[in-house]
Amino acid sequence: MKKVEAIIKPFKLEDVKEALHEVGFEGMTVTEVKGFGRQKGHTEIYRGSEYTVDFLPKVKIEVVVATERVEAALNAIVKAAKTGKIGDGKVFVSPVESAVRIRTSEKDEAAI
Amino acid sequence: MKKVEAIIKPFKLEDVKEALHEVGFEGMTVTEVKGFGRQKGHTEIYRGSEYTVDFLPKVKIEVVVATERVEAALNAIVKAAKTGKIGDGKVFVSPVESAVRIRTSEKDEAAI
Amino acid sequence: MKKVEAIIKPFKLEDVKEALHEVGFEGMTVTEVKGFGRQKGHTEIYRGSEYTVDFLPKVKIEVVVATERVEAALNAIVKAAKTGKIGDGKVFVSPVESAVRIRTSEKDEAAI
Amino acid sequence: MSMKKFVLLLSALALSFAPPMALAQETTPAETPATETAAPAEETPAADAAAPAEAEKPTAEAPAPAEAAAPAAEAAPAALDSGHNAWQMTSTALVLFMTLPGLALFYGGLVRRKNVLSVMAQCLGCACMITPLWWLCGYSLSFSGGNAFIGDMGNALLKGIDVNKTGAGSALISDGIWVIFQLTFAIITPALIVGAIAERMKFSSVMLFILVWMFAVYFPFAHMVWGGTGFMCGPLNKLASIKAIDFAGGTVVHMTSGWSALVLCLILGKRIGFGREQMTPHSMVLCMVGTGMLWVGWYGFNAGSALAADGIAVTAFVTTTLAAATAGLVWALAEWVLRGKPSVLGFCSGIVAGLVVITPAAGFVGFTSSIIMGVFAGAVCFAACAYLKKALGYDDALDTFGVHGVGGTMGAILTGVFADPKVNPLLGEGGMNLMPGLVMEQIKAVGLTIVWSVVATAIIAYAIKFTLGLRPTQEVEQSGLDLAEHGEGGYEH
Amino acid sequence: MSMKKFVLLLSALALSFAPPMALAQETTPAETPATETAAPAEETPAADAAAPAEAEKPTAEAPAPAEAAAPAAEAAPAALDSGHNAWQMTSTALVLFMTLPGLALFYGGLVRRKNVLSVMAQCLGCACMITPLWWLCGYSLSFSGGNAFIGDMGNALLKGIDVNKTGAGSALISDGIWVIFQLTFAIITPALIVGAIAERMKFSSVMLFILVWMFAVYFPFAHMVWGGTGFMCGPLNKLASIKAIDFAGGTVVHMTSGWSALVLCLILGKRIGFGREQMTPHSMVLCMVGTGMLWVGWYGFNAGSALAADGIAVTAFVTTTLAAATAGLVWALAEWVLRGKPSVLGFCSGIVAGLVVITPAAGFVGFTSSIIMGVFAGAVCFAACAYLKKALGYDDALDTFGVHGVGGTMGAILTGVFADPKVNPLLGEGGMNLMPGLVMEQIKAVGLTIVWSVVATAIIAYAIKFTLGLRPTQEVEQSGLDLAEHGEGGYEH
Amino acid sequence: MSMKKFVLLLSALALSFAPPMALAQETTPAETPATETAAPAEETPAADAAAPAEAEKPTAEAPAPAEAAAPAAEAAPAALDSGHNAWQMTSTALVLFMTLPGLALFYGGLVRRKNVLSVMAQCLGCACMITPLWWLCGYSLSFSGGNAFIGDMGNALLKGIDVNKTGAGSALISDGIWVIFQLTFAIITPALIVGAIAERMKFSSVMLFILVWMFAVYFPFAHMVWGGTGFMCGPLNKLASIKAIDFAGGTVVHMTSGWSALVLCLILGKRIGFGREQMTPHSMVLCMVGTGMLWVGWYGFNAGSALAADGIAVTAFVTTTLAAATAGLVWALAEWVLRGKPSVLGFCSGIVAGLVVITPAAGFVGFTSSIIMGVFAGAVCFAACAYLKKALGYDDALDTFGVHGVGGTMGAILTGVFADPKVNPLLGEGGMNLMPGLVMEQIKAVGLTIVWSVVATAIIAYAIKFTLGLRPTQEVEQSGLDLAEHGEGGYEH
Ligand SMILES: Nc1ncnc2c1ncn2[C@@H]1O[C@H](COP(=O)(O)OP(=O)(O)O)[C@@H](O)[C@H]1O
Ligand SMILES: Nc1ncnc2c1ncn2[C@@H]1O[C@H](COP(=O)(O)OP(=O)(O)O)[C@@H](O)[C@H]1O
Ligand SMILES: Nc1ncnc2c1ncn2[C@@H]1O[C@H](COP(=O)(O)OP(=O)(O)O)[C@@H](O)[C@H]1O
Repeated sequence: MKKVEAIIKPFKLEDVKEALHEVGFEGMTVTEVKGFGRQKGHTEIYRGSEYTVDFLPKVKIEVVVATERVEAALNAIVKAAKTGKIGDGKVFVSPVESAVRIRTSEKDEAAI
Repeated sequence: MKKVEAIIKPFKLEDVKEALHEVGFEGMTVTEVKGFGRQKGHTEIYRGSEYTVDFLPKVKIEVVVATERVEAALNAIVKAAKTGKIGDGKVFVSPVESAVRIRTSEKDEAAI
Repeated sequence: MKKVEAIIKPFKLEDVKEALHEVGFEGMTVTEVKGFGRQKGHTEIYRGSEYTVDFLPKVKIEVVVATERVEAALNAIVKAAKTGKIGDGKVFVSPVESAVRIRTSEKDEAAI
Repeated sequence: MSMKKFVLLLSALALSFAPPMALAQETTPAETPATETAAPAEETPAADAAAPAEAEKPTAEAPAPAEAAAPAAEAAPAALDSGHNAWQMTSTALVLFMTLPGLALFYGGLVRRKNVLSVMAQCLGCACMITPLWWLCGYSLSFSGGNAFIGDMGNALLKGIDVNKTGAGSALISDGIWVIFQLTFAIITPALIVGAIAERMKFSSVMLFILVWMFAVYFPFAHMVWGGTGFMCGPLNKLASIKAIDFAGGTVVHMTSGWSALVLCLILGKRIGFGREQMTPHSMVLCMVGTGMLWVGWYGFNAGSALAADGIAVTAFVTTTLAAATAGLVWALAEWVLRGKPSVLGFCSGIVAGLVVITPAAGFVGFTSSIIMGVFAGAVCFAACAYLKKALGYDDALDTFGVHGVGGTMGAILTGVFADPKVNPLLGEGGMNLMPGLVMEQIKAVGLTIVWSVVATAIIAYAIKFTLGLRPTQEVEQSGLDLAEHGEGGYEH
Repeated sequence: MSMKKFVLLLSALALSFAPPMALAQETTPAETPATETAAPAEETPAADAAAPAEAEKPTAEAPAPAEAAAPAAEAAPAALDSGHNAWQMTSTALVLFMTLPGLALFYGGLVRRKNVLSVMAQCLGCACMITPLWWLCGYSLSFSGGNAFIGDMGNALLKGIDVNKTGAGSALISDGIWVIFQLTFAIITPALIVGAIAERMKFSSVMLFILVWMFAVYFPFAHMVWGGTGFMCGPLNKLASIKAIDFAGGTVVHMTSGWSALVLCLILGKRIGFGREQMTPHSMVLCMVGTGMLWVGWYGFNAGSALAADGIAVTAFVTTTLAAATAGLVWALAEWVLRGKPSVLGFCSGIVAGLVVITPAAGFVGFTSSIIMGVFAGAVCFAACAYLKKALGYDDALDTFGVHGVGGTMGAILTGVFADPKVNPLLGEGGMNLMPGLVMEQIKAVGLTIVWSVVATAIIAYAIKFTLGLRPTQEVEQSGLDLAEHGEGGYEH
Repeated sequence: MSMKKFVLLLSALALSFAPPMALAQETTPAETPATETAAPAEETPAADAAAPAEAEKPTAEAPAPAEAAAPAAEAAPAALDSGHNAWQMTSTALVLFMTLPGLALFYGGLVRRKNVLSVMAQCLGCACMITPLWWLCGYSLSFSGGNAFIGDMGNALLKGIDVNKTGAGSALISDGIWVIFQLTFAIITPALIVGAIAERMKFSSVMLFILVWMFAVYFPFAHMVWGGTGFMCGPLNKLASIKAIDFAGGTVVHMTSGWSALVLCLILGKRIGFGREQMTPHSMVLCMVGTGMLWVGWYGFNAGSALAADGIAVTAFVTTTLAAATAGLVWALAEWVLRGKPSVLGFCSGIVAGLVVITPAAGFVGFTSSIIMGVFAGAVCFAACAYLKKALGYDDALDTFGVHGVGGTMGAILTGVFADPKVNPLLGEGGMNLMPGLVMEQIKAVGLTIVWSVVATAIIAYAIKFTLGLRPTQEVEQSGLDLAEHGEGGYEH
């Protein structure tokens, strides 16, 4: 199994979720994160004090998938999340050795 | 070392924490996340506009453990987090190659 | 590629970010988390009811780096985040198998 | 585009009310001047007429026209009464409180987190822009002499307003506080429109729209309804073409803003993602806090419109309370029965609906009537927001039309139905004798208000659309107006 | 079950106060009718008695009984005074402000995030339900004629309430505003109970409980304490069995709600996870904001209870300020000394405790007495919340009992101790001569209030428990009442 | 240390104003006693002088000195007027509302999340500590007899304050409400200082500083400016050395707090991370809500300072409104032009600046003057916050100096420029004849206020610094004052 972890623009969450659903991924976990990268943050001015807010709000989606389905997940995410503008984000794939469904104690592929 | 990562129902956090303590795990990191899966979200109606909130608040617990103690952590979590109802969540295990304790620069097993 | 994942004290975020920048890491993702460990939480008293808040606010920084640059990232983080007091946190290193930049579909090292 | 069609349809519908108005307008030129030039002592409207019925205060609800009050003042100089004046100052503070922070919270809580400050900035912008405007010419255009439709520049720069004189508003309160009391109404009215167009209109365009709209709609309506020479000011103007009544602003405030809001939100178009994305209120807590403040502040609005701390003020106080609570209860019960759960937003919406509906009636109807009006308010506005909006599909973001447009219209008509000369003698034969045909007059007033508001708003909105533009870029809208337009976030990140 | 035992114990304790009451009750049937039927002119209570002492306002704190005021009004028709009436309207708005949004914020901030709307819905529900009820029969049962314990239906549907008449409340304010002023008290009282049972009671059961409780407890107490024929209305009823005094609601408001809250929370049981889970306030910021609003609104409550903008009102204004601040200081200092840190919740709790304790005394005691009462308020209520609750182990979620029950009881008794005829001549020989034995009368009133509240609440609570049920399912409680019961969340997710 | 130098520079600058003051002080010993001992009837200041001009209320803005009012009262006992008294109670409640929760929200929203409660605790602490202090001796030292600089202990424990008497403040309101009205000013003044030193001062040191500061600065200034024997009380004291005017507290409230805030924040030093870390407001929403409350409450502050619900009060009401809105507009426009975006904080800051600047002038200037003063307020305070602070580099966390120090100083001087005897006859020849040389008197008053505030604050601050210490440990400051100092967090974690 692999964990496919995508960092995307928040307003693309809905699209990515639907794209994943369409290729059969029902389960996923989403976290609100702050991203630093090439995309610039904005400047806020409060009564003359300037602050550069250098992070940008991003959303992290984690989907654990069977190894053979990594490609499908990856493609669905990339396609749905792309705007072509800087800051679209990344997808990382990393190994997962086992999985358990707490409710049933099912293991691995059966658990996800 | 392995990372044991559990996604559970928020109100089970206290129980899981205690269960982990009992089997000797003191350190862990907790994140508030949103979960999508088989468990259905709820519907909110605001003056006639219906919204299906399809995610559910979940809590993610991460514990990095020595490889031989994975089973102990896993069992403790599964036992404490189970309600038997849909949405109880998952536990994933993945490899961790090294660890450092920032304060002392201790490494690996000594660091966790 | 590796993921370098650090759990640090929130007020050290700025320092760690700068340290990483200095050694050439521009991209990273930051999450607010709660940490449990040896460091004690505090006690709050509300009209006679005592509550021990046993977690502490921490910040998790994730940087995906080329394998050969792990050491550089690790050192930068440890140096910047250290206060020498309990609760400084940990750094974990784990494998990442592939990466994609959503905007350009660049892969792996080129993507990070 | 269905939106365009809808606007056309609406304008058509609106214009169908126009003929009788047009007729009425034709007849006025002849009559109106007479009021101004002659206005012989024995015709002095409300001031004398109401006097026997209610000795302590000549006007029961609205300003004695300046020209009428002046001679009266000479004969028996009306003294500033400390109690009435105290109540008027309190009321004025309460009405400002309705906008800042009441409405800002009510609306601010209902938008998404990324737009909360934009709504607040628009409320602040209304207060800060309209106040100097009011000083410059707004008050004068609304309340100084003029013809049946608009005042003149006689009080520009508040020239001639003397704090130690009375009569501009009523014979017992300072003319100065009357000016500011009316200002607070002029502030909240355009601020109400903000609810319909929330989350998707450029700040510059909002402010420009409001600036023009004040001249095109608000000042004329304040004059027509509450000015001594006003076209539809039944209580003060014996020569009014439409002898309608409006205690505290059913037409002037709620209908003008509600109908303008509908048209503007149609021309503006829907929010990106409307119907597809979650657009739930980001903080029902703020919304509830704003509701409480609106209710409390509304006592200044309604009971303050008596322009005295007298029995009529108390009537308004009681009816306002009864209608608000009843409508809140009815809305929540409707939700409970039809949707399974009574919500905080339901209570809040009902309360505001009740307050809107009772506004034109507050000092004219009896206690039990106000309960009945509250029931209507809760039920009809609930239906408008829950079903009508869905059926027609416009994006009235925070239901300004559903509550203020529908509620204001219904309230104006029901005021005609429930008005009672025993409650307010000004309505009766001893007063201005307004009862015969009152419902029809109210309907005429409603019609004129709809036509005028719809047409004026459409013109202004299209003019801005094709010049400055109405909407921000898609990216700005999606990332939120707060950061893009104001350089701030509502909450620390 | 220890809870059951505790309730029994409490009822037993409560009933131990009963005998003297029972006696008192027995004697009244003979006397009370006399008040109603005969009530000869020279016996007309407060109205005349107080007149010489304070010429401008006959009643110093409470309603002149309708029947007494009527004939007086014929002789010398009391005119609506604009200043007094203005203050009464302001006060009424302020007391509503205490509930919406004051109390809603104070309580809402103290619960967990998942239950913030449920508390607000209960406050809104009180306002929206009790208002039409007040119109229907509540006012009438509280203040219209009747016997020593309850009014009659003479003013049902507010029949007979004339805004241009005075005398129902005092001789100088409109009867209409008196009705609504009293309504705002009837709204906040049950809303206070919400604090004790927060986070674990079904909305339907809360509303049903309150509905019945109004008839069983509130209307009788409003009548007994402030009605001209009331059983323990010392200032107005020469024939009162208990000649107690209660300026603004120590017994009627704080004791009834506080003791009922204790019993209800005992019968209801503890929150799931009580003592084990973190149940820290989700927003001390909201709580602090609510506290500020409560303090400001309380001026309407206390100084408004003078029913005039006179010297007594000013006395109440001053004592309210002094007691609130002093109690806030004392509570925070107690925390500082005993716990190491002065907390915002400590300041807020102390302020509210001070306001509660001074409520029955506000217009009866001197300045320095109010400082002393503030010290008691801060110290004793702090101890009740910090130690007593822990020792007894009940789950009074937001300390309604610790603050309103304990504070109200202490305040009622201290009022007897510190009442001063030089401050309020009504108490003295020129007035109703209430000073002799006043402390004992206050203790009797306290006893009757406790017994009545405890018994009535126990009966209603058990009745609902065994029919509709009191608590939601465990799952609902754990996931929070907001979503489950109202279909909304307090904040965007 | 550049900070030290700055303080020295400031003190030097301050002392450069001193010589004329010193002179003035020398001359007073001879004159002041005369006021107290002799004060012959025909010299009785304001009370009589203003009488013909404004029959209904002797004093136009400030207290009739107790000794002057007393004999007058005997001759023709001034009765408590219900309307004026009602307005004074309302105003008092409004001014308390400014601090709790107005200022607490305004400041609380501007700090970082981890310090929100510390700011609120300091506001609560002011209210709870100063109230009993006021009862103990504060009121007396401010307003009871005494010499030109400070009162005496004649009214300690509020001895001699009779709610049924008038004259302490004005001839028509109860002495009791005058005491509490003034208390609310004494509460908010030190609370304003909190803004400058936010996020980095120990709670114990804050409270101790304020306690001493009240004696060293506030009580003397209240006495000097508003006391009948006061050193610079032009309107009441014919023998005043500086014949300055200050309607509602430009010097007493805003300048003392603003200049003290500057000095204290210099001595205290910058926040850790200042200029390096993000220190953005944690909730502009709270800040905006606080602004609305401040604006509304300020009507009590300014119009309440008329001490009557009369024409002067209405003047103050109007000018307050016009200045606030205009300044808000100007500040936001300045941002729009110079920074690209109008911000909510810009509107809010401008509104507060406008309110500050109009405060000393509110009842003395005409409508159009108030618009001009609003323009100055918005432009100059914007420049002070946006450029001056940056240039000098001090860490005035929430811009207390930039708004209250700069705005208060400018307002005091502009009051001299725009004061108009046609607006307030007290200024004219029929009154106290204060117009000749008024600007120079205002500048003297400004100078004395700066010198006194700067010197007194420097002494107290250094004294505390070297004993109790001013700042918490670095760890406490970094983790936030809320948890460390109050054991609570502002929001659930
Ligand atoms: N090396 C990295 N490790 C972890 N997260 C990264 C890394 N580089 C970028 N990110 C995340 O991806 C987001 C987008 O990256 P950015 O460089 O701004 O644009 P782009 O994805 O278009 O190259 C960042 O905001 C950050 O959250
Ligand atoms: N494939 C997955 N990858 C990551 N997280 C998942 C995945 N499937 C489920 N989850 C997480 O587990 C939670 C519970 O899953 P769900 O399907 O609702 O119930 P159950 O765990 O009982 O099967 C989800 O809310 C989501 O957070
Ligand atoms: N085994 C672990 N797995 C994951 N996170 C851990 C683990 N142990 C500690 N942490 C994280 O590191 C933080 C610091 O650990 P702690 O034991 O308090 O101090 P120190 O890092 O100085 O040893 C914790 O708050 C927690 O977030």
